[in-house]
Amino acid sequence: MLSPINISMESLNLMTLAPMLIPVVGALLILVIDIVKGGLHKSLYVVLSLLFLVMDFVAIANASGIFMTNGTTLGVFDVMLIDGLAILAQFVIVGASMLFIPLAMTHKRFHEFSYPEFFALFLFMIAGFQFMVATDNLILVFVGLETSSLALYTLIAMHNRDKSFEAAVKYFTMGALAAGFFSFGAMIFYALTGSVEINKIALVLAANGYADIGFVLVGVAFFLAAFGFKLSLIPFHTWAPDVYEGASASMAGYMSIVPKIAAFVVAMRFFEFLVHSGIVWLDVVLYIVVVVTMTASNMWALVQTDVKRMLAYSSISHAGFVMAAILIGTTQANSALFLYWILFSFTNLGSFSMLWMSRQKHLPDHQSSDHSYDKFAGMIKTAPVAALIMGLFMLSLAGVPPFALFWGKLYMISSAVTGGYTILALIMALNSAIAGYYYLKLIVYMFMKEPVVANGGEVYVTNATLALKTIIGIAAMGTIFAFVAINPLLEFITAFVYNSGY
Amino acid sequence: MEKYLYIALFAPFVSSLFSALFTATPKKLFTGIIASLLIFTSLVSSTILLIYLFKGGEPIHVEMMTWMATGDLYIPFGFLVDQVSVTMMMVVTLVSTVVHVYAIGYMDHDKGFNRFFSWLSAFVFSMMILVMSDNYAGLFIGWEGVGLCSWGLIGFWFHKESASWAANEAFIMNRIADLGMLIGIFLIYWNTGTLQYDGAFAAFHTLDPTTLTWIGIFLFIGAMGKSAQFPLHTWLADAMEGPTPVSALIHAATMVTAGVYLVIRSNELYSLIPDVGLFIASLGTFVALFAASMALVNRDMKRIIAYSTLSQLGYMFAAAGLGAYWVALFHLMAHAFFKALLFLGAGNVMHAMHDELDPFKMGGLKKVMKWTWIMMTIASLALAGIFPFAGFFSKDTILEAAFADHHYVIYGVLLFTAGLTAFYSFRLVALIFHGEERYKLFGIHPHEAYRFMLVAMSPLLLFAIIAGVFQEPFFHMVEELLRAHEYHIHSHTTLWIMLLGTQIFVGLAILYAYKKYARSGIKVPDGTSATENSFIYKLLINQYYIPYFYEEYIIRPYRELSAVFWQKIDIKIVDATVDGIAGIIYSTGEKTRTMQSGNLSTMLKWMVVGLVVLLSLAVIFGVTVRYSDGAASALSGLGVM
Amino acid sequence: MEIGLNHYLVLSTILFAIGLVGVMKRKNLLLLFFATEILLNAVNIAFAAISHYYGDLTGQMFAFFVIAIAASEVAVGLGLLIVWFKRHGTIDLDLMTSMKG
Amino acid sequence: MLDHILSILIFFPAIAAVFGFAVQKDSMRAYGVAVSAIEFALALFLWYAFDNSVSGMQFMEHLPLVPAFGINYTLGVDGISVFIIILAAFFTLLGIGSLTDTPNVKYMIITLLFLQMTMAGVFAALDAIVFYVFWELSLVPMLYIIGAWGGPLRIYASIKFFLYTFAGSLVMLVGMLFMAYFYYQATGYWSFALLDWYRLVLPETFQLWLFVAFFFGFAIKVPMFPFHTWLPYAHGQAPTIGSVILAAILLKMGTYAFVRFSLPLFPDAAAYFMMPIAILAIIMVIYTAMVAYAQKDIKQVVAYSSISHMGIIILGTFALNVEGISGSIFLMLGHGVVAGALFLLVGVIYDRRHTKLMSEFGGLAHVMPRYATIFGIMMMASVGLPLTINFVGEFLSLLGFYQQSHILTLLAGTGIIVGAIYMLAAYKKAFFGDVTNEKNKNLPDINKRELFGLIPLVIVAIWLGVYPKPVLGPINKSVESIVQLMHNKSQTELAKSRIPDLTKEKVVVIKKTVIEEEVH
Repeated sequence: MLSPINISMESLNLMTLAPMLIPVVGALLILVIDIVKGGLHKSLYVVLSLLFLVMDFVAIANASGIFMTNGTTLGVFDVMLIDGLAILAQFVIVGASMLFIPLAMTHKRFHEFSYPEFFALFLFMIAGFQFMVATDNLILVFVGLETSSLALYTLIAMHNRDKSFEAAVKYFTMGALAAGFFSFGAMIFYALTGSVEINKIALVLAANGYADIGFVLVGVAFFLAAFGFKLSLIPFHTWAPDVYEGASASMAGYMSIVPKIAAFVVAMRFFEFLVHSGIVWLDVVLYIVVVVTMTASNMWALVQTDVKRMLAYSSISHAGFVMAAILIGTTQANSALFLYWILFSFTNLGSFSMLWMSRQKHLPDHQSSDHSYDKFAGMIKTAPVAALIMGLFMLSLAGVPPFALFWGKLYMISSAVTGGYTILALIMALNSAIAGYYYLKLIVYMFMKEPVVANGGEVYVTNATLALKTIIGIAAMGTIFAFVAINPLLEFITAFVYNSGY
Repeated sequence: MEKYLYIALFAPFVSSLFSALFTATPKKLFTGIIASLLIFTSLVSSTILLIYLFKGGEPIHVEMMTWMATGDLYIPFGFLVDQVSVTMMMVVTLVSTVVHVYAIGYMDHDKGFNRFFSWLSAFVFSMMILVMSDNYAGLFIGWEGVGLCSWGLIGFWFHKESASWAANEAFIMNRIADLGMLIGIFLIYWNTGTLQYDGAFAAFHTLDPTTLTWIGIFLFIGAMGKSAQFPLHTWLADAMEGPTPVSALIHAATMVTAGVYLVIRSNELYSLIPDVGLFIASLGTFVALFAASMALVNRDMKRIIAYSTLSQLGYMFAAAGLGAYWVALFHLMAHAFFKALLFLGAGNVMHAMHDELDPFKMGGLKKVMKWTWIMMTIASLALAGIFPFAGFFSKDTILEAAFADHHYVIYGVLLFTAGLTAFYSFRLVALIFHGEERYKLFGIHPHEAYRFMLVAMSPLLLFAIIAGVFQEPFFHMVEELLRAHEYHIHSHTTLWIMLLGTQIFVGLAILYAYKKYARSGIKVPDGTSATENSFIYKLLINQYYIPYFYEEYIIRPYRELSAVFWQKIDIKIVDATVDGIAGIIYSTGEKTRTMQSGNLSTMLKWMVVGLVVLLSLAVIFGVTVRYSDGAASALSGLGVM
Repeated sequence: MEIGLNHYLVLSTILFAIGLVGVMKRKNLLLLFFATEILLNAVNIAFAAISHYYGDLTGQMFAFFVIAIAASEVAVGLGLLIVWFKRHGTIDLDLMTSMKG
Repeated sequence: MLDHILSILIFFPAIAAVFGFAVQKDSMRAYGVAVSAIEFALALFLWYAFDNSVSGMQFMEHLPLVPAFGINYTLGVDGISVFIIILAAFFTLLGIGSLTDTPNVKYMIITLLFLQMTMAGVFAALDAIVFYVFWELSLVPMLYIIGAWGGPLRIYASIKFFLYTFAGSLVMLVGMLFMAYFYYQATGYWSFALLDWYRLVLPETFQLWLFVAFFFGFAIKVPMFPFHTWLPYAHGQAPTIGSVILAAILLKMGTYAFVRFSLPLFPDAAAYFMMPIAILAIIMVIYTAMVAYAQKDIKQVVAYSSISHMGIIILGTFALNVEGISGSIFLMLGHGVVAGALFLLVGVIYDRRHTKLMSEFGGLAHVMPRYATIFGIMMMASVGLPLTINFVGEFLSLLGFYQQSHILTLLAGTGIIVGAIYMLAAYKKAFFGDVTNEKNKNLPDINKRELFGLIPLVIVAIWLGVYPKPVLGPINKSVESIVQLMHNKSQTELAKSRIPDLTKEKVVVIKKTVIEEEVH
């Protein structure tokens, strides 16, 4: 005889779901509109998506207000976990998405944006990411991960070029493998502890003193592989350059930011307790992975001939750099991760948007790829403002002060220093110097070379519309004047991270 | 009196600046005249100061302004006119006045007339700073300043390769010595806390002998360069590339004696370290002989006089080293007069002979250049030390001093050198003015110099004749400052024998020179005679192969080593390392990028391989932890935690 | 012999390994998708077994979600595959190498 | 205005540069001269308002930037930095004023104004991060100047310049973060303020490591042997104006930073590393002088001579006494003036002949007497003739170091010999002899625009050589306080013995002789 299920709506705390539901509702609305009346202009969908994202953002802001007064809240059978990390990550996710979506308003028409489904999938994907970060239940993580991933594969494929299909297939297949890794890893921990909630897993493991350390490590290895795929850590990174190249530049920029922050938050939740429980193996492995990811991807970025592919490798390197925060595992490091990523999202979205703005509909003969270095030669002569902005983004990515990313690097290296990882701090610093070369290479092309083929500069702004320019302007402002925002950001982030217990 | 001090000091400076205004314009006669007048003003002021001091006035010490002051270091622009410096001022201004006037004529046709006077006056100014400064740093200003002017004047005819080479050689050689001087100054500062003469001298008495010896040695190294003592002597002969008035003023009368002045100035130091003094005296004696020997065979009129200068500087150092500072100073003064005269005379001859320098190509010039002949003969007599000319009083006193101090070797060598001096001086006079008129073979029509040039030279002639008169008054003037004592050989008989003996020896040398070179039938040497092929002759004419040695074993290796440093070390090693590191990083990227083959199968394999590696690491670690506690600590020892 | 939890787990591991080998070896895109399905279903077996072992429903829930996700994965995967086949007339992996380096 | 004069000095040129985009191309030069003249006037006003009797920081400004992490916008100048700021403004004015006809002159002037901002910022910053910001930012305009207006190898040269310096300063950044962390550990607050750090006494081993970290950043910038190879390329390829600013101001950042950071923060380490660094400095002096002698390109001669002079500056800095440090700071100014002028002079001839090879010239003194005169004066200043600006610095630097080591000073002193050798040889090759090359027969002498750049430098070179007091006085004051600070902070016997204590009564003590120690 089952007793009737008696659950008070209070304890369900459905408000915790609000931020995720808003994009879902938005996506459904878009689909309904399309069914009712097809063939509407993309600007409608762009604005609608933006509207729902704004509402989402407000909802998160509301949640952050609650967090500040009440601390961490659980909801929906304790599956939802709204702590500082979740809120911060959602801010980044939704904020970056808001910066991304106006990029659809290009001057030239591109295939994907003519489908309303694109926007619906996009909103679904955001909801998936939000679920991923706002829980410590591995099931929900898995569901969120796959929801967003599947949507993302489709979005990439919608660019409708051979290369984008190839990229989608590669990404998809490897993603499926990673999903296998993730589920197997979850299974091992379930077998070991009888739970799929990270905090319970941690409690049980700590209670039995990591008796089955060998199996724990096997599980960790599977998880590391799964997160390694998502975070493009070497050797699980191989999809990244191809997918970035195949996807549209705006999508590539988006991919370098949002999926990774979601994965970082999950990784942080998962590895936090392991790192702190003194498992040397994990330290060693993470150390090696971080260093190899930073360094090797830098070396590969050096030899690229296409700017977008170079930026892809550079994104891998940045991910490795930030992964160090999880290795270090102090509050400062975790705060540094968020600070870094927020600043990175401005700069990186900005630079990818610049590429996007210069995307031609058809490839001219003298260009080997969409964004080859040659294309940017002598840009200062024909499009000085665009060249200056692009140069600014490159300097920021290289970590030249006082531009945005410098502060991220500063705080990140400082956390390595504070955490006692001196050698790591030095490696991080020197890697920034190596990275300087390839960012500089683009600056050299733009400022110090003559154009390969005479052009009036239109090629660099062929897609420019007010919307694109606004986004790039916001990114540029954010990059230049980051130093004003560092203090409030830092205080905000540190408070949230600290109060979440990380 | 301070007024005169400043006039004496700055008149040459004004003169230099004034002439400098016209360096880029064609010849302006008035620059020469105004410069000469200003230098003359300086001479007058110096004379007033001399008279003041001679009458027993207190030394004048002024501090114009601070130069450098930091930490404990305090260096002012301070000037001191005492008995010693006023003597130098007199010598400098007198000779320079003469040379300035003379140069108006000598540089008559030169394009760089105005530039010449600017440099020349600048030199006088530097020299005045050198002698008047009241501290070692100020002395060093003048020291380097005269070096600079000497560079500019030796290389005055810079279109000549040899001239600019000689200028650089002189500057660099002097720099080598200046380093020694600089080190000496540092030592003085860190040991006494001051660079002022009075303060430093007072402190010297409290220092230990080792330190003093080092100070003495380093200061003397400085003096060696400026006074062209062995082994830094080669520049002086090469410096004869400069215009002759320059040689007269700088490389005979004034600048080269700065080294002697330094030793005399620092007499309080050197009297505390007699060992160093003896070394100085020995070196001076050696140089006296060494230089005189080279003068014996040389065939360049100006170089012969230059070697003679070198030789006489050796005398001065010998005196100063033996503690006979006033004798050295007196010889310095006397020498300045007759040697400048000799040079200016040589300048007349050069002018007459269209810059021909080989005396073998002259001969019989006394007919056309009577006054020059007289002047040069008297100057040579003075140089040889014949009574009653200036050289007799000064040089003989040096010999007496050496004898009285029982340094018989020094005495002997110096005496012998006196004979050599007489010989080569009159060899020169004989070759130029006597004998056949060989110049006719070369189609030259010599003429006497301008009258005003000869008049300008006359003060020097006068002093070359009568300077000896001033020996006693001079002695009394500087007595107090230089703690001088008159050198008296105890036995009058000895003294007389010495005096007479010296005179006879020197006289014989002169006669021999005349006999050998004033006769007819002298030929221009062509490298065939037996003498010219003898070992000694070759050794002497090649200056003991020292310039050759420098060229082969110092200059050339330096040049080659520089090239090696640049091309081998800097480019091939240091820079290549930097580029190599960058290259390694780049090529690693280039090589490993094939890992990204683009084939999905490979990409999947990488993922699986990554997982397998992680798993095997996990298994290995799990197993090790289970079976050994040691491994864990070893791992944590890697510095991960 | 009693069939215990360990047997299920071993079976699951073996299946997973088979899946991995398949992922590495298959050059045909369709067969590759099959291999990934094997991976996920290997996990499902283990989840079900563990769930039974602990008497806890979470594992089974996880398994259901995995099944659902596997299904949607197939949908997306097949969609991509069809487009690819339409364009190129082949689903051989080795011909899919336009981007590299 | 006085309260914010440093900020005005820093940001006025930057704002003016931004406005400069709106100025029409042909009027840009006038705009540049006007802006830099105002900047220079401001700098002079700074000097006028500067209180010579104060040894500490003046015109302090404070604005929290990232208080949570201890980063504040703190500015201030003392006797050490004020003159370098003035010199930077001076050179920007002269550089823009004497700028020859360049393509894209507008961008060039805008870049120079940005560069001026960073230069003023570096020397006025009293917060390590602010310092670092300007330090790194200064690379960017210079990168552009070399890369866009340089010679055939300009891209290689500019990238090498950028990356080399960038790599070094990142290591330095790690050092700074450590320093801040130690401060945090000691006090519980994050702080990057230099004046806070000054109060921190670190254990010797920490000092050693941190010193090394900072050393990389500074040594590459200076540049010290063996990190110097970027410099010849940068100078060789840079346009005249680039070389001038690089030599005159940018290199000084490294040596200035040694005085500002390494010495007062790590006195024990400074004393510990004194000898190795002195040996490096001596290698710089002699080795690079010899390399300079082997050069065929006159600009490379001047470039290597810069390295050689920087060796003396380093030596003076690591004398660790007032005389040496004051001398090295003065020599920074002196070398700035002289090297800047020499590069301008090389530029004059390059503009006329488009070659810098000495073999192309010879006998220039005949055709260009005014040029030869100014070159001669600057050459003599470069070899350190007394009464020129360089002598004061060199003399004091060597004098200072003599207290520490007899033999090493003697070796370093050979710099005055080898320096004379390459300079005179170069001068002889270019100016003396007959005019052999037809192309040189009708070269015009120096023109008004070039004189505008050169005459002030000649005047300064001689004025400060004759009467250094107005500059040396304030420098001395501030250096004394730094030396005293170092002495008070030092813990090891070695450091105590090497860094003099200035509070001792000033009597002329007969110090134990230096030589004796070494001989025995």
